[in-house]
Amino acid sequence: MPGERNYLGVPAPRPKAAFFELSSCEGCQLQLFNNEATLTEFLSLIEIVRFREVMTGGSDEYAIAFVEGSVTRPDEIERLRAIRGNAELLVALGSCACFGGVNQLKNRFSDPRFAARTVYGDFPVATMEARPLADFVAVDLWIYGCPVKKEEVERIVTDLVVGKKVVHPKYPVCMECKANENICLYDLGEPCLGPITRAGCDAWCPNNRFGCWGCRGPAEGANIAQLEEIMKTRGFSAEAILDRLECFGGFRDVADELRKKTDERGRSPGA
Amino acid sequence: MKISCDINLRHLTRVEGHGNIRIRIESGAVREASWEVVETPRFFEAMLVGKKWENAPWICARICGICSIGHTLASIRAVENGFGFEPDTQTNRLRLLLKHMETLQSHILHLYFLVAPDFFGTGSILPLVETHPEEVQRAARLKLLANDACDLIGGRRLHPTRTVVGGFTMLPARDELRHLHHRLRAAITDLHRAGELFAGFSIPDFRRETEFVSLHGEKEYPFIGGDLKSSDGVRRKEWEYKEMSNEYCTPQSTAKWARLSRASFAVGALARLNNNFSLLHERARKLAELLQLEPVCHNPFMNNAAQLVECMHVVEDALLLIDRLLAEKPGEPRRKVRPAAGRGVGAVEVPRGILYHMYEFDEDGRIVRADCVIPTAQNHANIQHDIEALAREAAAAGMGDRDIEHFASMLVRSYDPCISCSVH
Amino acid sequence: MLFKVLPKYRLQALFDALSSRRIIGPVEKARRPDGEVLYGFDAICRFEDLRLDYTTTTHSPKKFFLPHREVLATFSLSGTTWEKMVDDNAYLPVAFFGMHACDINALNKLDKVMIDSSYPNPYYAAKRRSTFIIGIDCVPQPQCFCRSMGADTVLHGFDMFLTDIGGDYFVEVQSAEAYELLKGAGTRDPSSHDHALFMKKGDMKKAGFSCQVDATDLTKILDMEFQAEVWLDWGKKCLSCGTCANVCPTCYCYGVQEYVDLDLRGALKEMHLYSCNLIDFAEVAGGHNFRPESHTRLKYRFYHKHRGFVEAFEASLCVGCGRCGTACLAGITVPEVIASVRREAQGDA
Amino acid sequence: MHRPFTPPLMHSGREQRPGEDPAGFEYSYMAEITNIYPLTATEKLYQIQLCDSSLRRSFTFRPGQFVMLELPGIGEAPFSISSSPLRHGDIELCIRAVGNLTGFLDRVKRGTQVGISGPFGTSFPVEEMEGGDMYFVAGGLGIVPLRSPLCSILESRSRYGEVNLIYGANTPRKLLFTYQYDAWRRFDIDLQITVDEPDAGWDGHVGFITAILEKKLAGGRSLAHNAYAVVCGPPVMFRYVCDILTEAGLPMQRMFVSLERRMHCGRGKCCRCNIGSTYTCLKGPVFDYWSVMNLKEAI
Ligand SMILES: Cc1cc2nc3c(=O)[nH]c(=O)nc-3n(C[C@H](O)[C@H](O)[C@H](O)COP(=O)(O)OP(=O)(O)OC[C@H]3O[C@@H](n4cnc5c(N)ncnc54)[C@H](O)[C@@H]3O)c2cc1C
Ligand code: SF4
Ligand code: SF4
Ligand code: SF4
Repeated sequence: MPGERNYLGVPAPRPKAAFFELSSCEGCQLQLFNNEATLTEFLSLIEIVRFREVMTGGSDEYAIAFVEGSVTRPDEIERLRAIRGNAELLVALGSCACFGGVNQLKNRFSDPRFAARTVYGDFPVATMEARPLADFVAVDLWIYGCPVKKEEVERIVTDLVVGKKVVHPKYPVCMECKANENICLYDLGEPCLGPITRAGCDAWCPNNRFGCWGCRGPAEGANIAQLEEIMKTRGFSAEAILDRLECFGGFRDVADELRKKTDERGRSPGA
Repeated sequence: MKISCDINLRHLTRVEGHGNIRIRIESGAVREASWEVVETPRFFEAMLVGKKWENAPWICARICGICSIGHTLASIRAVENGFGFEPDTQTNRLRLLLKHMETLQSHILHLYFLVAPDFFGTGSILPLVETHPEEVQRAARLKLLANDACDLIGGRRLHPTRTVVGGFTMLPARDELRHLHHRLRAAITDLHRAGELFAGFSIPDFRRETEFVSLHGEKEYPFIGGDLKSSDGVRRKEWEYKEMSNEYCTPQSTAKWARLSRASFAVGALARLNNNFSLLHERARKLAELLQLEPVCHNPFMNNAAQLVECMHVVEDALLLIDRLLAEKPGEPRRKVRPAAGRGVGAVEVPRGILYHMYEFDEDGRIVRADCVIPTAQNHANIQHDIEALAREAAAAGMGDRDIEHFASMLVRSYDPCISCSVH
Repeated sequence: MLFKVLPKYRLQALFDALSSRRIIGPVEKARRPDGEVLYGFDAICRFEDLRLDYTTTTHSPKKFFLPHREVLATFSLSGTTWEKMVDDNAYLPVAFFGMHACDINALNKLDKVMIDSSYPNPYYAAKRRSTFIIGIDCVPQPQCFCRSMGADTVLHGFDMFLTDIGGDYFVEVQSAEAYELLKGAGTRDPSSHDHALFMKKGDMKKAGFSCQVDATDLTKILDMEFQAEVWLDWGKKCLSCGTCANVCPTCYCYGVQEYVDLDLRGALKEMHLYSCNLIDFAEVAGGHNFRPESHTRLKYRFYHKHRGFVEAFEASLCVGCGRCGTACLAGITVPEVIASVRREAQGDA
Repeated sequence: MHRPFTPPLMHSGREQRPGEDPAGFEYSYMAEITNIYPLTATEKLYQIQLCDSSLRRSFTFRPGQFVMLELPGIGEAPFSISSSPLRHGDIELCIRAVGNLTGFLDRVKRGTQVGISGPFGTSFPVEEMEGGDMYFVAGGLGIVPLRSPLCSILESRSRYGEVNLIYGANTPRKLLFTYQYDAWRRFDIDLQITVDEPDAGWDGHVGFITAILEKKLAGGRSLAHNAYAVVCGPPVMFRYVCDILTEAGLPMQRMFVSLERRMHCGRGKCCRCNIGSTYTCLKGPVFDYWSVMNLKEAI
């Protein structure tokens, strides 16, 4: 790209960006390369200076750090703090970084050693509760989703480069689902968190006749109590409701409450 | 002749996850040669405990961002086997088609984005966009095709949404399947070109005899379920996966290691191909010939060639599958399953090798115990032994630090390790 | 109005005669676990897929006139100057095969805002004008209260309207195009017996309504009960999900969003239908929200439909199709809400 | 597929039908930002001129009306025209950087092209007010929509009676149009400025505008005959002000306010600006106080 780029005369320089991953499946990073059609244009928007998954070498001079994954080991806190120190703008990329993601499912056991013992027996492994980035450092921007949606990342990055305010929809997935004229999952007898989950994924799951699991966390002002009520009257067990609410960590508080109310069903072995 | 070297490569690049290579040679003698996995464990097997069956495939997809489809399918298979549920032909065909498309996309991603830069002498694919636009476009085209196909069948290329226990939530539109057929046919030419490109690369001449483990194909090159087989002659049933993998913990890795008849074994494209070569489709066998790949091949670097051969095979097979799907009237996408107490194992050949999921259920279909054995975990010990052998050869040949580091990295990369997945 | 009678077996001929247009009609979309069929409007290639016996569709025909998302303009930029390109996005002429009276009435209401107003909306107008509409009679469903809203019959806004009178369709012919089309379709003039059958069909329909709304003095009641407690109760239930507005054939609120192209050389301006129940519907820059509580938003929806629109156009913006109540997971239905507000007004007098 | 835009709008080659607005729905005048003056830390004054000189002549507006200003890819939003209606195609907007479009505008340079559509909405009946005593009361950004009728009245100053302007801001630094105060006073305006929180250099009034207004109206002065009020500012403020004015006998239909709501079209389509069920963009933004009383949600 030649020289100084601008948008309507306002400078839009190409920021240096780096990608990092803590505990995660690396799927969100992969998503960025999963849109072959727009890849080159995307790459001309930002200058990637570090991306271990696809490039060797790299520099620590970057303006934007995209961090994927949740913090699950003390050494990751150190890495995260170092990244924060270098970056002007720290972006939490994906549900793990935003809420703890599926990783935080292990936090639900009352015995903190349960997870390690189940998998490794007496073999020692270092671990801690799975936590979102914001528990340790200041996060400037959240990109929700498990996985993130490439189109959304592109939009957000474009807005960043141009200097537009990055906004997320405040309304729930249901809105997008209806705009796509899907048949409601509840009409098909399936549970769905669409009515309380933040939109922006274009109802990715309901579009495929698969109920939402709330990977993007709560919509603003989400009426969770009412949805619980609705699910109950439609015959879904408290366990099934909890399964969805606790899956990605976005509804942590409600899930913790509900878990207390629900029977323990082997959730806290060793307690 | 150089007699000393000290390599300490932290966080190997262009692989999925975090691994370190350490090689120390003193006065011509290998003091240390190790492959360390430092990835953080996420404890998926523990997360699943107490969860109802329908959670398993959805959660387990998140074990790995690259082979989420494979994990989903293995998980679904384990649940279905546990409940004694037989999917219908339509479902089986669609699942295999989906599996194929994941194989294609993952192999292409690995070959072009992660491996090819080694042969072009660049750090990443980014410079190749300028210097080799045609190759990059070809890679992008193939990957796009495979990704689109995954969207079409699985609902999403990553962490699929349509794949559920009992079948699919929804079927792909028939005209879209037809369209996919067209695109797949066109992909054959692209794969031939890719073959020519990779045939021109000089593959390091390295050989270490090992055992290869994969599914055993009866009539077809195997991907989903069936018996287990090793090149040393071990044969097991799917539910006996434990005797095939024998996982154990080791201090140098947060991922477990595995062994069978020898100190280590290998899984992956090369293992599958070594064990089932005769079942490859015609064009794939021709491509193997062009790439000078013959079973049983003991050069781990040739895993990349095997991946390319498999790309051709899955494209040919996908064409057949679509023909069959289109020849029949679409049936119900999904059937109801009834949970039952028991144990179920699902073995699926994912891009990096054989993957097992095992769940034990209580009578409500709640998971009491879970076990996931990841291909890369099965490969770790083999990688370790390869690195040792490579270090010895390098020491003997008096190679420089940079060369050793380069070859060792390439070696690990050729396994296409999925490290975070192996730790999970 | 002119009337004709079309033998049922000639219906396909009519369908075929419309083949120069893109045909949209009711089709089966899915089945609920209890076996109930869920219908929707979709493009139809084969006559057999057409389900003229449909009860009601989950979604209204709105999107064919007012899409949920529509590009309003595109821009190409150079330096500090730019050019704006506009297109009304109406490409293929459409034929709507089988629209119920309520939905045609809904379009007539939308026409008032979208066409017969000070700033006509060309995107809507272009699609509305290029659509040929065949109406079809219906059987009242438990959720239908169109009769209460005066929308159970329709007088204009379509090209022809079919009523099933046994072996034939009784056809009301509205437009010259419909008349021409029917010439080749093998119609005959109606006999007095046909008239009688048609009248009887109307009476049967009238008798079939089980759901009613008392709209007498509703505008005043809504004003009187602006502060009523019932709104709070409904507000507590509301999920603020926007489903009601999305399935509604007359809700037309929207938001505009602009997107910068990835190459920074162009941009796109898109409207997307919104819903007044969504939390930020009335939020302004800086964060002030004129309707932060869900009950104020829900109330506003009723206000707009049953008071404001009546004030402006002498008729309610609701046609009584019952879709929003059916789709609302929280079970908020128009008849119940209105009845509760009316009860509040009546108090214990 | 997309054609460059030229008025009047022709859709897909179809001819224009009666009832369709010939100016077109999405039509915007191409205009250029000719000057930018920073007024405070957050507000700037933008001088904007339509590019086409013939359109410039035909572009007229009435004081109190607003335009929609658009920047491609960034956004479109309503802004009150803050300049004299005698200057047709050459308008001034005073814009506070609070959000997306306004934040971006804060960074653009002179010469940037913007799209202007409108003018939209109702206006202050300055002709009807002729001969009357004027009470302009503005709080904060409220001075912006008020500046246009003020300019218009000053241009025919002799036709009006007393002209009072009471204007308040939080702090002296937030006062807008300070450079014009002297000029306004020369036009025989009783200009009274007040701030809530004074700073070191401030020697003027401190306190709410309502206090000044009350002082002015003290002594039993009645506004029942030929007085008019124009009140702009945050809702809490104008309620108090209007109450005081009502108290002084000013009939509600001679008190005018300008209301702001979220808007996406300005053309009575998007519904976002509804108060109760009234469109602010069509029936407003200028309302007389009687109408405001009838808008259930206004205050
Ligand atoms: C009749 C009228 C006259 C106005 N005159 C002025 C003026 O002279 N000077 C000035 O600084 N501001 C004025 N405003 C407010 C101005 O419109 C908002 O500050 C502006 O819309 C914020 O846009 P944004 O893109 O920066 O904010 P964002 O928060 O990014 O808003 C996104 C969109 O929401 C809508 N929106 C948000 N806030 C408002 C709002 N307060 N009013 C209307 N729409 C809104 C707009 O469509 C906007 O583009 C006026 C508003 C109205 C209704
Ligand atoms: S499927 Fe889910 S998101 Fe869609 S309408 Fe139903 S509840 Fe809402
Ligand atoms: S539908 Fe729900 S679970 Fe699926 S991507 Fe969207 S927010 Fe995530
Ligand atoms: S009334 Fe029902 S459908 Fe409408 S927003 Fe509220 S909950 Fe959603």
